[in-house]
Amino acid sequence: GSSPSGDAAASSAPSQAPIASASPAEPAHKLTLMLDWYPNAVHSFLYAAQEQGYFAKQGLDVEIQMPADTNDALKLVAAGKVDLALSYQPQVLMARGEKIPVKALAAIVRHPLTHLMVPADSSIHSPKDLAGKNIGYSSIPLYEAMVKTMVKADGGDPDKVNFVDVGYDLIPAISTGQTDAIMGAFINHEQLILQKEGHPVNSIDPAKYGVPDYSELVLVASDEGIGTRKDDFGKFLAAMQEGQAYVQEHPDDALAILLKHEDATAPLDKDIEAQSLKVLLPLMDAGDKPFGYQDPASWDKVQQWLSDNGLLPAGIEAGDAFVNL
Amino acid sequence: MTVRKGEFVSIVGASGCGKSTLLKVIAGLLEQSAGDIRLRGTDSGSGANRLGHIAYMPQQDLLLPWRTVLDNCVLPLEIKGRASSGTKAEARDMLKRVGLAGYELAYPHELSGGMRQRAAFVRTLMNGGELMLLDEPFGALDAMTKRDMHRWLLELWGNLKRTVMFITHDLEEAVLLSDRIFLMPAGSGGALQEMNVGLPRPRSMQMNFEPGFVSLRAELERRLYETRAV
Amino acid sequence: MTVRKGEFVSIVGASGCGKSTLLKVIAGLLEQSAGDIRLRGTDSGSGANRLGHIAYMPQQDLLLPWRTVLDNCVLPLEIKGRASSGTKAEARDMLKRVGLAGYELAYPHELSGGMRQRAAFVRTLMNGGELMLLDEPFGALDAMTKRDMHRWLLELWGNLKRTVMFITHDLEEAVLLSDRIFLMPAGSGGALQEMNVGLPRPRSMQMNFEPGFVSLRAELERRLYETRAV
Amino acid sequence: MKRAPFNELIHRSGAFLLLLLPVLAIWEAAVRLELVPSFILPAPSSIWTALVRNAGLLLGTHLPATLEEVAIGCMMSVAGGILLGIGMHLSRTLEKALYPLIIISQTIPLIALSPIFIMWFGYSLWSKVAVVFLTAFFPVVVGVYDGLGKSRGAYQELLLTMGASRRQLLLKIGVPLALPSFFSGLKLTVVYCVIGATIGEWLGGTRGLGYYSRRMAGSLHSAEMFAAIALLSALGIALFLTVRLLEHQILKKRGTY
Amino acid sequence: MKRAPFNELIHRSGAFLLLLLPVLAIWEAAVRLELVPSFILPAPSSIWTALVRNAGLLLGTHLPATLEEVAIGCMMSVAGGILLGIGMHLSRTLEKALYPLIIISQTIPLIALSPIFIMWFGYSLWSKVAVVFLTAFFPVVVGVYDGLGKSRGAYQELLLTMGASRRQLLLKIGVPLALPSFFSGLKLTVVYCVIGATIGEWLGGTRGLGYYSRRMAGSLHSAEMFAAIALLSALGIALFLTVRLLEHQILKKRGTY
Ligand SMILES: Nc1ncnc2c1ncn2[C@@H]1O[C@H](COP(=O)(O)OP(=O)(O)OP(=O)(O)O)[C@@H](O)[C@H]1O
Ligand SMILES: Nc1ncnc2c1ncn2[C@@H]1O[C@H](COP(=O)(O)OP(=O)(O)OP(=O)(O)O)[C@@H](O)[C@H]1O
Ligand SMILES: [Mg+2]
Ligand SMILES: [Mg+2]
Repeated sequence: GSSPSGDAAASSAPSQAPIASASPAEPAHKLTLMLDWYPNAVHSFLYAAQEQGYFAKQGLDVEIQMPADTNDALKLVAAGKVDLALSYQPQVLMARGEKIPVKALAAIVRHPLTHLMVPADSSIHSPKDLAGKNIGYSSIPLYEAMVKTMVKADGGDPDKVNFVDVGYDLIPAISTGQTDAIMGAFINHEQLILQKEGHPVNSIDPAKYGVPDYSELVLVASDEGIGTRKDDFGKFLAAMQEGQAYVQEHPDDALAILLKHEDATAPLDKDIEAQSLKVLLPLMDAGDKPFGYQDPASWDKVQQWLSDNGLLPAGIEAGDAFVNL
Repeated sequence: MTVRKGEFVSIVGASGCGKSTLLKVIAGLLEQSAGDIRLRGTDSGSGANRLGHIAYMPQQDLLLPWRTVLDNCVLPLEIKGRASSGTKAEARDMLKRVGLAGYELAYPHELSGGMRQRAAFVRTLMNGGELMLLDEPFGALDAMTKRDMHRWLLELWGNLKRTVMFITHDLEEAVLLSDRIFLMPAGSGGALQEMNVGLPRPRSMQMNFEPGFVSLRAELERRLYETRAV
Repeated sequence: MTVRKGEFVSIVGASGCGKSTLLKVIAGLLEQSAGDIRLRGTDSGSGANRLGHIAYMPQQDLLLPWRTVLDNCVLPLEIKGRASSGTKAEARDMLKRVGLAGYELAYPHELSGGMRQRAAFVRTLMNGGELMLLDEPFGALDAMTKRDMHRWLLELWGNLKRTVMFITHDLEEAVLLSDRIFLMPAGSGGALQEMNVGLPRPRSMQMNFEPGFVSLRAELERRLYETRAV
Repeated sequence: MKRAPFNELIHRSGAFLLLLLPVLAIWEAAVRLELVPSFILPAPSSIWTALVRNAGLLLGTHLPATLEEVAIGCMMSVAGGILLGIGMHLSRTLEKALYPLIIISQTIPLIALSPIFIMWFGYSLWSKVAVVFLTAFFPVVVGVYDGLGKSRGAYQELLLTMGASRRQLLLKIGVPLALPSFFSGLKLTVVYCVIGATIGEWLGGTRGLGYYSRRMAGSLHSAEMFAAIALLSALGIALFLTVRLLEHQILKKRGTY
Repeated sequence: MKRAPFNELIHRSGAFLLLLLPVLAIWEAAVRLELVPSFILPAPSSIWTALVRNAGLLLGTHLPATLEEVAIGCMMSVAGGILLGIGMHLSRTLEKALYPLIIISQTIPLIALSPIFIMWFGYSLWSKVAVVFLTAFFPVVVGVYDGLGKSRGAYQELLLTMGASRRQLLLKIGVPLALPSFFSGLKLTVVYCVIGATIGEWLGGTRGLGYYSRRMAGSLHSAEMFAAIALLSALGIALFLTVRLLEHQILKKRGTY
């Protein structure tokens, strides 16, 4: 499923400006989407939309790609090499802080998946217990700020927390007892795997301890892309919503589509993904709003919190970082 | 020191007196610090101009160890871009003449010292060129083999009218082969001495014991001894 | 072929007849295919037993190119773990004897062919050992230098009563130095011939022109010629 | 002394396998005795099981993809390395300009460049080939450059008297003398090609043993991950042995020095 | 012809810097003209600015940490590589057993082994040193092994007649002949030490240029990331030039062949 970069570049070029109404006879409009990570349950709606023909119905030909590094998706969408990308809400704001012209189009997972995790038999029950303990995290300053906020909100002393950068290896860090807690693992992935491997962990939701209830996963496009391909993106959102509706109604079928797709190259663990989807579906639900809807208040809160923690330069407007098409 | 076309001159002198160095200068490998070198009467300028025009056989055989004897012998023609289908046959023929028939495909390390020397000699002959510089070409050969080489060299030289400059420590050899012999002084002080060999040609091995020959040889030895005592 | 203790024997023969190979076998580098080799009358067994007990000077000088002349000369004692403070002085002294004073710290590639040969000769002498095998040790030397070497070698040999086996193509040299001379046949068919040199010792260079000497030399030449014709 | 190349291979690998057994036994025991958690280092037996279970996918889909990248990347590394080495040997200016750039290319973590590769090459084969090249070309450069820089001693003088041009000196003496050094570099390069392909597949794409191993690592399927790595290692050893055999064949034919 | 080592260095790097200028100019222009987005490849000027702005942190905190890992890891790679090379040269059995294992170690992506390192060494200096070692030791092994395996020709025979032991043959002829090949390997090894330290720091830790670069990448600070990489490259070049100087000094002193 790889395509020469030329295709991606051409599809976002101005010459391919949106055509008012795409009749089925017209050739499908090509869109490339870069995931945040490799395909898993959270992406079921995309594969469902693909498989069920929702994209095709909208006259879209969507190609899904994977990044080398989570930040690559943001950079490449900003550079016009892909049209859409999945990223994290705080990351979008921080990207704007670095003059990377991207905007969120939709909130996919509306709540944090990154929880603080401690071994099930640990003496740590709430963030304030972390004083004097080692916390493993994956060299992302954002996670430092989250833990400090949590400890402070819980009445502890954030300066007494001992941070250990554990690079890529969150699971070994906690399962071999190198650290007392980890920050950066997902409740729908690492937690389930640790459980399965016999190292059950408890998770502590940062949103409950002073961290804004941010969206873990958002759909992102570049400012320029939104200018030139607004219509295609609108269609994409429509197909995406249809896909998510399908996942909600037929979670087992949707999962089967994902698993079948992945079997061709790298089979997924069926049990883990099924549990993962169960965890995810409520967190993706936008209630009475359509799937993907973004709440300006959430963006303001995240922007404020990032600024307070020195992760965002002044002058970054929350309103510039997202758009509800 | 002038060497006439078609002449055969020898250079003798104490070990380390600079004979090999002289040949290298003539071949164009080193630049002389004083004097100039004329080819056919015109100043040849820097040594680089002479490279490629003079056949040179170094004191060490310098056969390329990764090439067979035959491939070593055709190397000069390969370099000059004159290798043809007949080249190998010619080299084989010459190797046979020096008693190396059957060793064409051997590698140099499989040969005895004298055999390597003969192979290097063949390589030099293949070089062509009017002037041939030979640095102790037969030093590692026994008297018999050496005699065969002498005979062949004289024959070649007689036919082709090539000019030969020849370094040797074997005074008999020098007297037998040369028109003239140059004596190189050991120190930097002495001057080059010249000795004319007035013996008639064609010469043969039997001359070794003739009085003229013996006296020439003794004279040469005496003079050498003198240059050294200076 | 028996060589008595303290004897000086030469080996002559056509190029490629196997002289160097014979020396290598005696030194212990190669195993003989037939016959056995006795040292002091007892079978020395395999070649490996003889390694390290016999001083050997190869036909190529084989000076280690990354060592200075002096360091090359002390190598044998270094190997034997017998290098002492006096070793270098001794080597310097010997180098002076062979006319290499001032070249102690030169690298081999800076020496002329004959100088390298003399350095290798000094290295062999430094080796010690009762039996010395010399493979054309003076092949690249002029008559004068060679004579000096002869004188020195005879002197050493006379004093130390070392046994010497000597390969040469210079028949005068063979006659002058040896107690006995072995003629090696060229083909595999012929047998080793032996020739006794009955000349009185001490010998001098002047003998070269004495009738006894000249006739011995002529006889040797004739015999060599015969072995070849076989 | 003389053995056919194939027998030679059997002979060598046979001895290795014999010596591998105790290593595998200790490893297996360590995992079974839970001295090492199996999700960190799976037992050889479970790696083998994973290999067999996924044989179709591994050998049918991923191995060919990786082989293609390795083959093309390797050829480019060798060709590029030779050209760079010769170029730098011939021109001091080129050498001064290029050597630092080459070293810079070896000290930049490739992951930092991943967006650049994707920008330039997209998700095509070429982004992976580029990574293989960057990972693997350096040893050949050093091998060729150092090999050609060796003193050609008196041989050079001899050829000069025959009127040899610089090109001929290079071809007739430089290249034969440089071959051993070149082969040392080549052996390193072919091994690095394998890890280069692995890293290249991490940058994106949907096939290849490196891609597979990364995916399996993400879901903590250690046995599957190590099964892919075992295949990668086998590929590396095969490439190394091939070059070594070639080296022996070529250098053995020549006379010793 | 003769120049003091220090002048030589200035001379060389001067020429390089002169040649680097056009490259930097084109790069700067490409970024300014927005041919390349600055967040993917920042302009040299902004990298320089980032370097100067963070000089205290980079040079005071992170460079020393990386230098320590590189120094220890490099010494271990060289020492370990020499020992392995000599060991494999001396014993065919050892060679057959170890060579495949060494190649396997070079084809396993380090990321796959990182949990094992962490398990064994924790987040200490030693996990980084282990990564440096694994990344860098291989070229020295090949250099030493191939160098010692060179034909010693007739020199060996000569020394045998002097009664030389295997050890003496190795020391008196093997080692001098192996030096050029060893230095080729060493040049590769010191360069790979730098990337090894970078990767090692990614596996966890709190200091070092690799750690810093990854952290900056995580918060999308490209200029800072490349500033750290520039320092790493400079370190690599410095190590390379040092080895090269050493090589020239040692090999130059010896006679040519
Ligand atoms: N590469 C070199 N570097 C320095 N000195 C050298 C070099 N080559 C030769 N020499 C010196 O030049 C002098 C003359 O050497 P040359 O080889 O010309 O002597 P030669 O007359 O050929 O002696 P031989 O008869 O022993 O071969 C010697 O003293 C030697 O030490
Ligand atoms: N390494 C080798 N491999 C194969 N054959 C060899 C090898 N070395 C020598 N020979 C052969 O053995 C024979 C005897 O060689 P040797 O070197 O003993 O001759 P020699 O009598 O010393 O001759 P010279 O007087 O030319 O030095 C020669 O025919 C030679 O081709
Ligand atoms: Mg000479
Ligand atoms: Mg011989």
